[in-house]
Amino acid sequence: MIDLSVLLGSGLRLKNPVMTASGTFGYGREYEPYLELNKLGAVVTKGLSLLPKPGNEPPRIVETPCGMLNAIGLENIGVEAFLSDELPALKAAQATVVVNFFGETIDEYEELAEILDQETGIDALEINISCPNVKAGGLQFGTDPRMAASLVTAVRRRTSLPLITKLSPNVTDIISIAMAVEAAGSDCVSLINTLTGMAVDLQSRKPVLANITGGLSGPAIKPIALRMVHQVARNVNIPVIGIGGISSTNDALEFLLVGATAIQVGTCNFVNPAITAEIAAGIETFLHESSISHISDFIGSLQLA
Amino acid sequence: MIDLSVLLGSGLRLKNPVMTASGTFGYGREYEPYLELNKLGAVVTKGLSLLPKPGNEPPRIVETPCGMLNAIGLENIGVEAFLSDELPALKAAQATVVVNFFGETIDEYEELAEILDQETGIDALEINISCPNVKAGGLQFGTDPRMAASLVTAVRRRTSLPLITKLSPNVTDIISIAMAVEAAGSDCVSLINTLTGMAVDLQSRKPVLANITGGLSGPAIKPIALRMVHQVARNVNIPVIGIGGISSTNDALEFLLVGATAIQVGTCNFVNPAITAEIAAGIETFLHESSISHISDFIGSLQLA
Amino acid sequence: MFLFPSTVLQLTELTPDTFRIRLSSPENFARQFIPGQFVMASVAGPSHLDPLLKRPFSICRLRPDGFELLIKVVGRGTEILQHMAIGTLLSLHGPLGNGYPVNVIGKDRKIMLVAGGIGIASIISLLDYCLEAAYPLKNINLILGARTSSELLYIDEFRQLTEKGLTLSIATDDGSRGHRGLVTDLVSRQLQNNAENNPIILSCGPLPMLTALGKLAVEASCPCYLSLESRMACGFGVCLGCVTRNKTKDEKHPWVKVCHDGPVFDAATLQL
Amino acid sequence: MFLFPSTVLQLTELTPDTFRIRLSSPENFARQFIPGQFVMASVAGPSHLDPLLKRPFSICRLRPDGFELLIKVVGRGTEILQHMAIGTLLSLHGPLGNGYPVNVIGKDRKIMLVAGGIGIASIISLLDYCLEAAYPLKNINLILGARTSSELLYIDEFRQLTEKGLTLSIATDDGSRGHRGLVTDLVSRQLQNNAENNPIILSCGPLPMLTALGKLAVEASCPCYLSLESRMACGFGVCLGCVTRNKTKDEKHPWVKVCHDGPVFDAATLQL
Ligand SMILES: Cc1cc2nc3c(=O)[nH]c(=O)nc-3n(C[C@H](O)[C@H](O)[C@H](O)COP(=O)(O)OP(=O)(O)OC[C@H]3O[C@@H](n4cnc5c(N)ncnc54)[C@H](O)[C@@H]3O)c2cc1C
Ligand SMILES: Cc1cc2nc3c(=O)[nH]c(=O)nc-3n(C[C@H](O)[C@H](O)[C@H](O)COP(=O)(O)OP(=O)(O)OC[C@H]3O[C@@H](n4cnc5c(N)ncnc54)[C@H](O)[C@@H]3O)c2cc1C
Ligand SMILES: Cc1cc2nc3c(=O)[nH]c(=O)nc-3n(C[C@H](O)[C@H](O)[C@H](O)COP(=O)(O)O)c2cc1C
Ligand SMILES: Cc1cc2nc3c(=O)[nH]c(=O)nc-3n(C[C@H](O)[C@H](O)[C@H](O)COP(=O)(O)O)c2cc1C
Ligand code: FES
Ligand code: FES
Repeated sequence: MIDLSVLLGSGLRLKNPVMTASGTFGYGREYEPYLELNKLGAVVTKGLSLLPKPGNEPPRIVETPCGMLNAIGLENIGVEAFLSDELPALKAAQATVVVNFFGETIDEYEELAEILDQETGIDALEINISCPNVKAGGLQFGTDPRMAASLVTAVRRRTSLPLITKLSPNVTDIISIAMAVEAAGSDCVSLINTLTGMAVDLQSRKPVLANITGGLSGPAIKPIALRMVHQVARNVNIPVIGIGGISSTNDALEFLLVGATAIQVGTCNFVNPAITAEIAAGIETFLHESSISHISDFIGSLQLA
Repeated sequence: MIDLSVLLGSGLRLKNPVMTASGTFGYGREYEPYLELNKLGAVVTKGLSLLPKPGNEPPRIVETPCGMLNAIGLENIGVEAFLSDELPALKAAQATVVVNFFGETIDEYEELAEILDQETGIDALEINISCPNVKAGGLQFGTDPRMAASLVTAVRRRTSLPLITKLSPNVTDIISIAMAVEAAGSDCVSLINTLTGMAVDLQSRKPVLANITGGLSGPAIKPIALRMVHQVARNVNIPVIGIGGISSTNDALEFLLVGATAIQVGTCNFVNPAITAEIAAGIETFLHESSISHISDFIGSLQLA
Repeated sequence: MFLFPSTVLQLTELTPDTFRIRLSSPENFARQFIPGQFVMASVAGPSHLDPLLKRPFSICRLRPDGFELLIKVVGRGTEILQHMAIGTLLSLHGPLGNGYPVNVIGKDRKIMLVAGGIGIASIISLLDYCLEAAYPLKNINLILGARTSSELLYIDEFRQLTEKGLTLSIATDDGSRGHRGLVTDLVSRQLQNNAENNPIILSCGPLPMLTALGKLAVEASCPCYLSLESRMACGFGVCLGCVTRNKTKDEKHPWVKVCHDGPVFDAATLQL
Repeated sequence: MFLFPSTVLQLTELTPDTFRIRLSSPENFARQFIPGQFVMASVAGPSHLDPLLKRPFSICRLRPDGFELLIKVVGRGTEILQHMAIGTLLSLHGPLGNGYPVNVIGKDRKIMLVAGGIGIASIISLLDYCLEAAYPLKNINLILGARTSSELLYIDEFRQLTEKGLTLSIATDDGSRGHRGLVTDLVSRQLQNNAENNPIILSCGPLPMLTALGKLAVEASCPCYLSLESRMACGFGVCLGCVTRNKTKDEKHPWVKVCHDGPVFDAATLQL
């Protein structure tokens, strides 16, 4: 028997390292025709806000070389509807549930953390800090170590659930941000969120996306994500979750190799809705064939010299 | 007759907006079997340093989804050999020549600028600021607006040649860096250089590149480059040169549309050595079919509302 | 709904930029299928990561060994499909979407099917359904629009059905066949001529046509169902990429998903 | 050297993971060709941007209508080529590289050709050259290595040449044909047996084999030329991606480019 389980901070043990990336897996239920939710390490929900959000005008997506841009605009049903309409199904499926959430002010983040903390059936929280801080003039929480740290400190006070902070890659120095949120009490960091990009249409001479810019995801960004995960994993003492362009078992293994304790699959869920289950099985096969009985022996085993 | 010529600052008129990206076109001569160098807007040389540089150990390159990573390590023949062995051929071919250069200290940059300034046959200089500043502990010149500005100020004093500053995309806020080098006297900015990435090999459990990390280029990065060029073009008053993943006439036109005055083709020169000439011809055809007689009427004509 | 590897069984060029492709399907595929539904189809083989996303195509026709798509080449993905070798394996997902409201189309009802361009693919699936279910052909009015006569697809087949009672009208932009002008000119005329016996309209085609049709239907107070297109990443309701505005919804959350709530919508609910 | 669209004329499976592909070439291609040179070949069609880079392959054999490559499937690009339809257009660049030093191989000289695995592709081009130029076959000693006998390619053809004087020796890892062990065992034995009449060694194969061979050649003081592989982006000397260390060069600039200065190098200059 191969032990695929991983520990994300003290409180959260996943049965395997394969998670879904927020915003690419709906609220989980939508994938039940394709796989068993409780065969995954964890299901991460679409990012929730206090109140429902309509998101951006369409067009919201466009394909790019080996990737896509999205400007969904954080559309979601709001925390209340999630708790009443969606969480019960996740519980019934015995899924490990990570709730991704965001706000426009620290207060909003805090309020959400408090609400979610009181609920049973939620195994961890993931804070999305790639959101504009309206009080700081729209600067993203995630682009400044101090702003990121004060957000995490505030949220940390409101919940005892394992806390994952999801980092933005659109920064000069992602290590400093990871270290700041570690110091502020985050149990874990996950990275990367999308890189800001743009597409234009030559016929209409307009941006393709109504929002002008959007977030780049998919295999195109994998090398950048892998580099950032490698750098962060070597500079923090909390577990790192690797995200970005994972499209195969080998991709997932590469992130584990550079030091990710778990991984999240995003865009490729759209292309193959069963991919997370396939990757979980693929990792087991790989470890078996490599005669590695504990996944922890493989994680971070990259040789640098 | 369609006027394809563009003005890069006051001193430099290119016959068309298609340039080659540094490090992907050798010293120019290597491409003579595939195209006429004087049919291009300009030839940008491999980045030069004061003394020849050996560059990194192999492996130096690896393919990634829709792109590649390189860690050549700025190998070059040094300015002296360039002037004696390479520049004459470029002159003979009547190419418009832009010399890309870099140093490890501001002094080195200055010395190089002075040497190049004295030479005939060089039409402009491109400063690569994505290089570690050894005096500042290896921090890249290009990641800090003040450091970038002092470098450009220093170089500006040593040369009256048109000065292009080539920006790094590995930053939180590329606009502030573009504005800083504009204020410091750069005639032009070119962007983007490569994004830092990484690849690993599961068999050997080692990084693929001897240097561990490398620079990501190719179509994968186009959406990021296009976004940055769009943002910078709207925030500076000097011409912007768009670079990043251009693989076709349409890609080039997209950069012009968002406000680039000229473009550079990099990685795709490897795939199709004749591509720059094909794009120059393609742009002409497009303008003709769109009944646009001056390319300046197309540049920056993106409609935002 | 299935996620399955599908073999390219046949590929037939119909015009220089449209083709028919026959694909294999799992056993119960036909049983689940509702006319107007679509599949998401991979266009890159397993060794290519680009183009990354699957593409949506209406299931045009069920076949004993699978089904057919009717595809117009407009970009990279459709170009790759056009040159696909027989025997190639595609990754398919479907049938997806709601399909036409076949339950509300009574057999005694006048049915107006309106297809613009490649929208015929979706309309054929509905016509096949009506034939199969033995709807009286005299109740069915098929109106086709195309740029020019050479782009009218399956026209001989439709002609033969007119002998069994089908009404067929044609509009081309250049007047090379039928009415010179828009398909909506024909619809408008026919609605006026039959003001007392309003049909149910079902349509698929370019957005401007659908918009005009929706307005005509409101004026004539006919029920009208339109099959929309949208850029899609997932095709099954999870990416929220394909939304369009819906009048009946809360202004705070005005969207419906074309892939999941549609692609077929009651025109009265759409903000066109 | 040409940059040209090339048609896939024929594709023949030789083993489950090796195949021969015949490609069309421009008129003067054969005239420019030196054995040991290679082409860079696109593996993605014009509608795919991935895999992005062209791949290097030795030109194995000239043919009246083009040339042949011999390819082993090891990854995405070679897998795509393996399933390419006849008539597909590839974008090609070549012949590239220096090729074997045919000028220095005198007709009265003993020639030892050593091929490991798919390295046979390059060695065949040299053997063809020698046959064409009427080198005496009795001077040629062909030594082949493979993992197992089923992976030995073109073996019947080589057997026939032994009747005209060619010396053929075979090593397989599993001993299923010829010597059980390494090809270098055979080389070493033959060099010892013929110490007075040293051959010129020309070889292509996996790096460990070439390294061992280079050492044997130094010991026996034979001239030895090795065709190297390297990761390549451009194939024509501009990306500086494919470098390898060269002993004869300045320590400040120790590199040679495998694509441009090679792929064939005098073993004495390499740091293996
Ligand atoms: C439910 C549904 C059913 C469909 N059924 C069919 C069918 O039966 N037959 C058929 O031929 N086509 C059908 N389509 C359209 C088909 O999906 C597109 O033509 C196809 O995805 C284009 O892929 P491509 O890679 O060739 O084009 P791309 O290279 O992706 O794009 C080509 C051009 O089309 C534009 N474009 C692409 N997608 C959209 C979009 N959704 N909205 C607006 N512009 C767009 C791009 O900007 C570009 O100009 C259907 C679409 C939907 C949503
Ligand atoms: C001058 C030259 C001539 C060649 N001639 C032939 C030939 O005649 N026939 C033939 O079958 N092959 C030949 N090769 C090798 C061939 O180029 C590669 O097998 C091919 O590029 C692999 O492409 P791929 O997309 O299938 O593999 P990829 O998916 O790119 O890689 C597959 C595996 O190979 C590894 N790999 C890829 N390239 C290299 C490399 N250069 N060095 C080390 N590891 C690498 C990767 O890490 C991976 O594990 C030649 C190479 C060179 C440089
Ligand atoms: C359509 C879409 C919606 C997304 N929504 C969210 C979100 O609500 N919250 C969040 O933290 N990340 C969101 N992301 C980012 C992903 O979770 C992930 O970090 C990113 O896509 C990179 O992974 P990938 O390359 O595997 O897609 C979204 C991504 C996509 C493509
Ligand atoms: C192999 C290689 C070498 C490069 N060397 C240099 C260099 O010497 N100086 C420089 O400013 N940029 C260098 N670059 C960056 C390119 O000029 C260009 O900015 C980058 O590759 C993005 O463009 P692309 O996507 O079209 O390749 C190099 C890029 C590659 C791929
Ligand atoms: S295409 Fe993803 S929700 Fe409709
Ligand atoms: S492959 Fe580019 S220099 Fe050799």
